[in-house]
Amino acid sequence: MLDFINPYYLQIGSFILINILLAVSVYVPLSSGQLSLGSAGFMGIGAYTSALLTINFDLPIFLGVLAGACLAGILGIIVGLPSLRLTGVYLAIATLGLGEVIRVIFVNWESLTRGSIGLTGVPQIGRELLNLVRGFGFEPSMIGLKNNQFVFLLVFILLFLIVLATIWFVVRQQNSRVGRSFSSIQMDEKAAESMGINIMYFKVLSFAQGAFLAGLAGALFAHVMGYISPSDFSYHRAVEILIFTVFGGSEVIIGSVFGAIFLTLMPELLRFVSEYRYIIYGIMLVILMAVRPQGILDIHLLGRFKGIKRSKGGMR
Amino acid sequence: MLLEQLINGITLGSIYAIVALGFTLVFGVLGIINMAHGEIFMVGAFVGVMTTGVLGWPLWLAFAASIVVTSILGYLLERMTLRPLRGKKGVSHLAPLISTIGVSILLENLSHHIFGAGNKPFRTEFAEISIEIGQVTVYIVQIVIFAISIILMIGLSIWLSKTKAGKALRATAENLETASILGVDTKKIITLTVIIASAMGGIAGILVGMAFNSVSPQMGLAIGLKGLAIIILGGMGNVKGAMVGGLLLGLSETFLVAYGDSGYRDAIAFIMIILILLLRPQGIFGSKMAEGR
Amino acid sequence: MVLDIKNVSKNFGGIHALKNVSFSIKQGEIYGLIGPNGAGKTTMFNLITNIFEPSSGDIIFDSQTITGLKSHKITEKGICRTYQNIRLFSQMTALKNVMVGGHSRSSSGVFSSVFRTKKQREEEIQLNQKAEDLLELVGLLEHKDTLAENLAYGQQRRLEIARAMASNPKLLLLDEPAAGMNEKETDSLYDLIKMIQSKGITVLIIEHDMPLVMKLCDRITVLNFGEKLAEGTPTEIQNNEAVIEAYLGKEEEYESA
Amino acid sequence: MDKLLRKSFALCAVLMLLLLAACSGENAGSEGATGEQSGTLNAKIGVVSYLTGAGAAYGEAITQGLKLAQSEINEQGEVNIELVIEDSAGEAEQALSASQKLMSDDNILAIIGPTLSTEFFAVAPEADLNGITIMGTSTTAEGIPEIGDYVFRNAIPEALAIPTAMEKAVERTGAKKVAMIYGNDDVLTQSGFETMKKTAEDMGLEILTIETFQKGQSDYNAQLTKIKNTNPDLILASALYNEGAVIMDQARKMGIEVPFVGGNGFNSPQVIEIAGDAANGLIVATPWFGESEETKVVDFNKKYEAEYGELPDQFAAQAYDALYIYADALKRAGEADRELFHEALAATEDFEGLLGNFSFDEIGDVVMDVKVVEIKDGKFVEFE
Repeated sequence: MLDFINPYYLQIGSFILINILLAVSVYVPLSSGQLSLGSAGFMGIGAYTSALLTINFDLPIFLGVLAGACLAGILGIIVGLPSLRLTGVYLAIATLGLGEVIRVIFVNWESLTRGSIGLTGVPQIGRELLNLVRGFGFEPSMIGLKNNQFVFLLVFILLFLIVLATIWFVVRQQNSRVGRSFSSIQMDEKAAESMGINIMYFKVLSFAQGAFLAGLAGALFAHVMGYISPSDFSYHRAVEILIFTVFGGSEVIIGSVFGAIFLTLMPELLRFVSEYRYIIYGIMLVILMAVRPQGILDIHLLGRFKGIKRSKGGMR
Repeated sequence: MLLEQLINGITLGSIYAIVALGFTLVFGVLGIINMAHGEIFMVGAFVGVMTTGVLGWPLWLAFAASIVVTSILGYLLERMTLRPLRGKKGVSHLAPLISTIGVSILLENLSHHIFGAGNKPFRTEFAEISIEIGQVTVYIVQIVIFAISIILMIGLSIWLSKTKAGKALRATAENLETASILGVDTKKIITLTVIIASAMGGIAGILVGMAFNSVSPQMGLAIGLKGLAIIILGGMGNVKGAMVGGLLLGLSETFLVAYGDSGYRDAIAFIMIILILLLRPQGIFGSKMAEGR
Repeated sequence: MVLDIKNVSKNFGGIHALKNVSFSIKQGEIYGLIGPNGAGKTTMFNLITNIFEPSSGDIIFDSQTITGLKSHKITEKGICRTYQNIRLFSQMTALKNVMVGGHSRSSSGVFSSVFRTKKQREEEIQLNQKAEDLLELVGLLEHKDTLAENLAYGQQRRLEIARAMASNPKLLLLDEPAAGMNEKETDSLYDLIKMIQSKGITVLIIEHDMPLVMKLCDRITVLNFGEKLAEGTPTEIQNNEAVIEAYLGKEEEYESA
Repeated sequence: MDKLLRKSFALCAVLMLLLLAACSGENAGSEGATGEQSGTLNAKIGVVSYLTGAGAAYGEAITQGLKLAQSEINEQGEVNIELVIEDSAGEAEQALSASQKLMSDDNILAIIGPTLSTEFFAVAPEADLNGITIMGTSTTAEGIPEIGDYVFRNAIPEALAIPTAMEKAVERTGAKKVAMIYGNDDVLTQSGFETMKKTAEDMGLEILTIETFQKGQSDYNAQLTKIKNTNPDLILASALYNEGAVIMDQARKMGIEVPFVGGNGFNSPQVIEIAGDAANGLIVATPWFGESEETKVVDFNKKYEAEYGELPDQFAAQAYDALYIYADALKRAGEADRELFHEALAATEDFEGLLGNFSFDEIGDVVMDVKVVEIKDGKFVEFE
């Protein structure tokens, strides 16, 4: 049974969980009608902030991660505020530009980021946790696990809890006054405003939440990988994240979760898929938009799945 | 040095401008940002490489081949990815954006598989001809590129304002429904627009191949993103804006390299658009407010 | 006076959509705004709710100038509207639409929503109750879980009124509520608006259905080419020379509109 | 509503488990026959390589080189090596997952790869921590063997190649002033640039200007015009051959006639393919000189071409040598044991491979002589 705790599976599992966070970071702004192509940039901000703080100032990882996510969130507010004058495609292009600018800064600010060589020796969550529990006199062998099994298991569980908390947060928020405001803005911004909704506030709120989540995912990514470089946060990453959400279903949060799981596992399982992965992605986007623009999962399908009558816009 | 850099900047800027014209035409009529335009441009360049390099065709034939292939691509793009989304209930305005991103990924990676990842040389005798003006060497290709971009801009403006098809096009851009009531065959006009825009991408592709002797699958993304920045800079759907924006970007990139830090070259385009979006969202020549379409 | 329109003008790039228009609405009355297409009626609504700012002039609501206030602030002050071309949140259920309407009369934010504080839960229950009451008022309670886009046309118009009512407006702006309705539906709309009036809510209505306007309104302003042509009770308007002239010959157009 | 969520989440969790279980299926079948039987030493070597995506050509050359070496080694009979090849698609995450897969298989003796330095930086610390020997065959960036005890490479680091090339070039041309250009968004070219700059400073050369370029760029005229106006005696270009060839082409067109000195990434027959005559005057240091007339090189070329229908490049050659180095260490270890193997490998000295005499230094980096070659009349020739 303990053989099942295989570092390889746990590693893939951890990446899936991080990708879920990223997909949700696109989903949240989208739920108020804002398409952000800057998630790779925000992810990079989170990753670099946390990595630099923990490397240079020996900050505990969890503080670093928090700082990274917050900085990304704050940048989200700073960018979100003026971007509100932009709607639809303009916002998408502006955020795409922002992501590129952030990456170029990582490449050029060599004294801080070591440029394209990247940051090595980023403290890894698993090992720090192991040292922590060892401090309490606990050894993995006490429960019959090897050190690295234990480390990967811890990381996986930790990420799982974070993802669970995030989804819980988003769902609760959605089924409330805040969530209703998001979706009303998404459906008809002008009408939403004349219903007394402060568009500015709610748009920045959802945009910044997306940025925060992307930053969080980025910071966790840095501490799982142990090494980051600017090429981890390129335009292709942003598109990949977008595809998680759009493929899985952009109208329901479970769609992001499904998209991230399915599309992360697919190339692992099917080698030939890996070879043609991007070609498949491309074709998939075109077909999806034409046939099923809301993605694989939507509220109707979910309803049918569970035998629940489609009585609620609740998951929206 | 100043003069040489000026020539470099104008050459680069002219190419940017031609790419941006394609973007702006599609946006002007359809209100769609065609994210695949850069990749169509790249395919055009590869057609040039293949016809001149492998098949040994003369340059004018390569131009023709490239225009034909990119026009077909444009037609397919409109037919398979844009038309199914048009007028469909419940399709958000983001759908065409995402759909064309799909096409761009597809074309880029297809080219990887077909042509390989590396740079392909583009050898034509024509690209070797140069003239000396004082200390400065000017290649005929550079002059041709500038001339073509100007001709395309003027031609497009005249075509839009003077000809019947152009007027129909503008009517379509104004309002799809009204135009169709007025008896404009909007379907035909839209298809025509996408085809013309794509063909211009093909022309730009060959020009880049000739000027810089390098064609690779990644160049579509790099130049496509610049073209995008330019139409925001110049004003969406504005022909003059695309031209001026292109030259402006080409010159500022060149002069940043010449007198500043070449590492930030790729960032200028985006810093420019972020600034312009904040200060004057309608672009330099735009008149309409940046409403989401 | 609930609403005072003072010398309001609006230019769109040289075109005068409204020229120096003034009128005032008293508490509790149903006030009509009529005129040919392009007379500037909807523009007037857009100015009151500040979708555009007037080029000149003042709009005073409850003795406060509201010119230049943000749209959502105006809703908070107590003005809410419907749209000529129905703007419901089409993918939301009828109930949710009305609950969104109650936005400005509720307050829970992210924290209280996520942690479901006691206050938040009570607020949700209240809001839900209020929305159901309003749906009942407009006769849509049985459709509360239907997506707005799946409702019939007349039902959508009534849902829009319910949504606007959820913001507890003092002044309700209705933009052609009877458009596309049959006679029976128009009759029940009449009853609905009268009922709204009986709750002490002032109503400003744009409508092309003249019999309905004449029956419903206490007073009327007629706009023509952005200018005020006449003001008065329905009887006065019906007998006004200028109005008759403006409408004559255009009669047919109105019937078909 | 929460109920719906919980159900959906449970569904996803189940889905994930199922898929994971499916992954485990393919693993279960491959038990390694590790151990000695009839005098041959059996060992499984894990390979992580860039096999799909933009740079798949590198990974292909590497695996082809490895497979050729494998069949030769197994034919000789002393050791029998099985290669377990995993794809990294050029992405650090996938490389890490793939190596994790290899490392968690107890039968894997050691690892070769991954291909890119960015991937290697992510994978090597993990291998080092798990006590599994890992060797890069194409990872030339700074700081690779320094990662840990178990980390080696046989790829010539830029720190070895570039100074040699620069010294010889300066010696012949008598250059005093140099201009530099490099790709600043690539780990290889940036690390190559740092070496170049340091060497230039050590050699007392005057650096006139430093220019950068980025991936996907096709216009280098602005940078080159600037360089031209500083009138350098020599241009130091840390570029991959793809961009480097285009840079040379545009430079020659502009009338820049001085030689270029490049790093290892600039060394490819493709340069001549792309730039034609403009490629003349490129000076690079390389462990691999395909035109060499040494018998072992000619033989290798022949065998490789017979097998794969194309001539080998340096990546194939280095990978080929790498497996021989592993086999040699395995023989000396006498047993397919991770620890013994590691010790034996670290002790590699004066190994005579395809590329010449090879040893590891104390941290696991390369000690060998490099050749300096230049392009003359459209051909690579040894630099004199």
